[in-house]
Amino acid sequence: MSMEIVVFVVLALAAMVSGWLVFRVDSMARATFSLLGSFLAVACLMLLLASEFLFAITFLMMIGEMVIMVLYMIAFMMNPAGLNPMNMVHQPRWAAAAGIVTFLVLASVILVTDWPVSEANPPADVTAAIGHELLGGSMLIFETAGVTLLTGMIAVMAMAARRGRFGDAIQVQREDDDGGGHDHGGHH
Amino acid sequence: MHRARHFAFGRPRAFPVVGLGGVEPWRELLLHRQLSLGRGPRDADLLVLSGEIPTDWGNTLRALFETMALPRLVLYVAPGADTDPLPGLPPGYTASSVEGIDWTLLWERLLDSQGPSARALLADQPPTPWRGRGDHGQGGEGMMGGTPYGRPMAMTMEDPDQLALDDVPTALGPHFPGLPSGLYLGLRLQGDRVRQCEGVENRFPSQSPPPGSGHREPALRARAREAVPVADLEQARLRSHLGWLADLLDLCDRPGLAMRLREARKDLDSHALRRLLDRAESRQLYYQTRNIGVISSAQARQWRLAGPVARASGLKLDTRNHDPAYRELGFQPVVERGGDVWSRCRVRIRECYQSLDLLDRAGDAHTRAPEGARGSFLDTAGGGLDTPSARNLAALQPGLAGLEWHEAVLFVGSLDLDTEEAAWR
Amino acid sequence: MNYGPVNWLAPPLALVLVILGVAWLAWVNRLAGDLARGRVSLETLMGPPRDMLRDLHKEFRLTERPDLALWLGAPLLLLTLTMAALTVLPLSPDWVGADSSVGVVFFTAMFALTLVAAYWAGWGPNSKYPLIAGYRFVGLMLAYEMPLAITVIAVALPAESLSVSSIVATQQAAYWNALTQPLGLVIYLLCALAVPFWGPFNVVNAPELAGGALVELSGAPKLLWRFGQYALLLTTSAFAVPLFFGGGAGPWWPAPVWSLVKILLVSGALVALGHGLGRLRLDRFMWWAWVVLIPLSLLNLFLIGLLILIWPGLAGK
Amino acid sequence: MYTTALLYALAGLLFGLALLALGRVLRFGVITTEPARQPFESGMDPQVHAWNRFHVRYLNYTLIFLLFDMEMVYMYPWAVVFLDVGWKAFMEMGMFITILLLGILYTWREGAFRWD
Repeated sequence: MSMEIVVFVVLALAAMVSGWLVFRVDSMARATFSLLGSFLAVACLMLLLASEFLFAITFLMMIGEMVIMVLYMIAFMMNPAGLNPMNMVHQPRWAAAAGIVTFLVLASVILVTDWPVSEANPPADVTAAIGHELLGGSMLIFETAGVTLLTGMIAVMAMAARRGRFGDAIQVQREDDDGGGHDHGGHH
Repeated sequence: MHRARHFAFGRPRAFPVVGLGGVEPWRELLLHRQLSLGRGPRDADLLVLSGEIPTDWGNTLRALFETMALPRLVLYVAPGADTDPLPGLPPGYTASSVEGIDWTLLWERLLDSQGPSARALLADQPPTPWRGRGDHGQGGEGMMGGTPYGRPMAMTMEDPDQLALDDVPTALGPHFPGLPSGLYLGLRLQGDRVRQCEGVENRFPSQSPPPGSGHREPALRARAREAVPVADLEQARLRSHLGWLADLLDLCDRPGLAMRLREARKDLDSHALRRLLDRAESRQLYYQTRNIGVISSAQARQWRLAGPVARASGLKLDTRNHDPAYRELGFQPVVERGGDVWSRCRVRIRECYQSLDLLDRAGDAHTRAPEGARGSFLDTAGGGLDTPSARNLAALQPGLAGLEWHEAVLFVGSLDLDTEEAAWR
Repeated sequence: MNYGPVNWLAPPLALVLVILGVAWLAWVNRLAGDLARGRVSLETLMGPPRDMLRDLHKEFRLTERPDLALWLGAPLLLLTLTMAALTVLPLSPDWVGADSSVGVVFFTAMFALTLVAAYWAGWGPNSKYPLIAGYRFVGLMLAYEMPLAITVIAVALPAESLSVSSIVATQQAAYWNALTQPLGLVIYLLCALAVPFWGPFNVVNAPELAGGALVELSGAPKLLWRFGQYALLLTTSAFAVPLFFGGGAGPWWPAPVWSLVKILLVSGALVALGHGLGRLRLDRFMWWAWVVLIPLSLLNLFLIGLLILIWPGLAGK
Repeated sequence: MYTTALLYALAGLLFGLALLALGRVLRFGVITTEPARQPFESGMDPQVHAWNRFHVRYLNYTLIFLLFDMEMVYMYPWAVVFLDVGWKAFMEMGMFITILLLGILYTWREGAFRWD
């Protein structure tokens, strides 16, 4: 039991400290990878919940997603490497106050609530249990997720892709701006 | 310790700088078993100066040598060289030919931890003074301003996607491994795409072709109305094309085939060469080089491109076409229509076959066609020399805009520019 | 909660095996390169140790204003993630660091960390050519990650488990996956080359970038970077053995020996394959990966799913 | 299990650090002056820092990847129970994947699988 607490404290501290570092370091690269570190620490916390699968899949997904995020962070921030020191914090006092209050409220809720103790043992194979759930009771959610993802794909492509079937989006827009009279549907 | 080091640096890595008449000594060194080819200068052991180095390269070469990690040494190889290459570079090892290199002595100097090469060469000054300046003592101002740690940051420029991202001035050359020495291209990059090429500079000094150039480039003699053996002309073309093909294959990550081509280039054995050329003209090379750096025939005509570069864009430009000796041999110029890097590879590879064929049949035919490996040598309006390489330089600036980095490098490589020749007047 | 018995002996033993494996790959690579050049000699044998000693004696020079933590972190991370992935590689049912019930997801996640290492190696030195190289690897990952994951899932299908050991056990009870999923094998081997950016996928140490991430690296960190790349290649190809080649199955010799032999053969073949294949163009490969490779790996998944439903004997049922 | 994984990782890390330390002991010498640390740019003095707002040109792929990636979350548990559930699992995942493939088909048809 004590071992478990030590692991929990170490991982929780790691997650918090690297989360804090996100706002302390100047370089966007370092900030994003600190965030990744924080998420990975949280992923490792899943192990304490006996959910190996959630640990591994969070680990896997977070890496890809954070590296994609670093592309955007660096592309869209001024001074991306933080060569000139800067302050990324706005309204620090309000933020600090809000943060402390939220923490206190949540912490007191944790302490005050009379948590129910589950009588059921965790399933022998959590991954299989998730699988049965996906193909059983949560089937609708699962298939809805598919449709949602498809909607997402079509939406991002319609918005982000420079070229579509009808040619260069930016070009088309310019023609329209000139009153060229073309009507290309989705490109407005 | 010393023996371990001797073993460790037994095959020192070289970073080449090719000066006047330095191409052949460098190619010979590349084949030498005591030497291996490094990538950048940082990890190199030897800064190989091959041929006579123009004196105004001094500052660049000093800076380049200074960035090399220890141990390091200058190896200067040039015909008739007996002194140090340039004032300001630490004395290294000087040899008049590749065979004349005493490797034991070279190792001694390379591994001399007290020697002049093991000390800092340049004064310890940042590119721009920054210590103690600016808001935080790092030399910068505000978000993007000033020169933090000695250099400014890249500034924004609107790009074709209507994003305002950074526009980064980046140099390709004058000493990029795999591209001709002395060719400086000032690029503006957005990400890894070349937005525009701002400047093209050939850093070889203008001069008339030095005596003996006619040996390397027999077309020069033909231009002087001298009857030149067809065999000479074709051998020079074959050697030049093969050397170029090997360099391009190196850039395409095929060092093995490149080395074999260089090896076969020494004695021009027809059978071996045909086999290697067959292997080079492969689907891999096709997929790696097609649709890159397309030059249309109209552009080729407008920019006055020469030789295989023009012929790869569909122009039937070849002075041999009108030469009686070549006509007697049944000569037909090799023309491709694609205009991309692959077409330029294709033209040169097919010309290699053609040259091998002509060499078999030429006998002692003589010609006055001034068609060198890179195109024809013409006269300018003022009676000066108009070299094909100088004409082909015109393709760089318009051709580079919009290419990705790897395309840009292959594009420049595919033009087969001889920077020394381009400076002849 | 039970953390299971800790196997203190396994990590150092695995490290020794990795070092030996890397030495093997370095020699195979040298031999393949020299064969391609047509100059096999004593130097083919002496080359790898010479290169290693040379890098150890060479100075490591900092650039003007590097992000040193990320720059040096890159080769360290590369080696660390490789070793972590090897935890779930079984040489035999007994010879395994630890068998995780989600081993397959675990080693895929570790391979994904390569992305972080390559990006760091590009970003760290604050130099232009390495920076471009780092960004190009992210593009490569966008291409290989999905086919890799889908192919690995297809392998887990007959085993009804994400544990690498049970995948081996299923193959030994029925057929090797190399026979039932040849398409998956080819896709996996392609990805096994792409993860350690080897051969046709060499976008990180690319010659058109004057060496890419290697431009500013010299000395021990460069040695470590090369070592990490070899170790990663060894690992990606090593997992082909439990996933496709029946793990330690084989006559006469004990299982760990068979596993090791197979690993050396597969990894050696992949290293040698890196020579003479030329290079894939990243933009073309990315298109190809999404339009051809991902549908193909899904097709593979469908085929094997269909097969084991129709004929459960294929899954040892 | 994960303690062992940690030990494996630690072994790799320590070996790496040991190599770096060995290199520091054996190195031939060191020069720390500013000009010696100039980043390589074909022999020219860089005009600006290399770190910049890098314009990646495969942004379309990143977006599609983020969405398609989610599929894996469902696929791993599905694979484990596939034989157990049988044809129902086959049909369901078939449907799910077909839906996602429509996204790829759409993107391909739009010609958006390209470097902009």
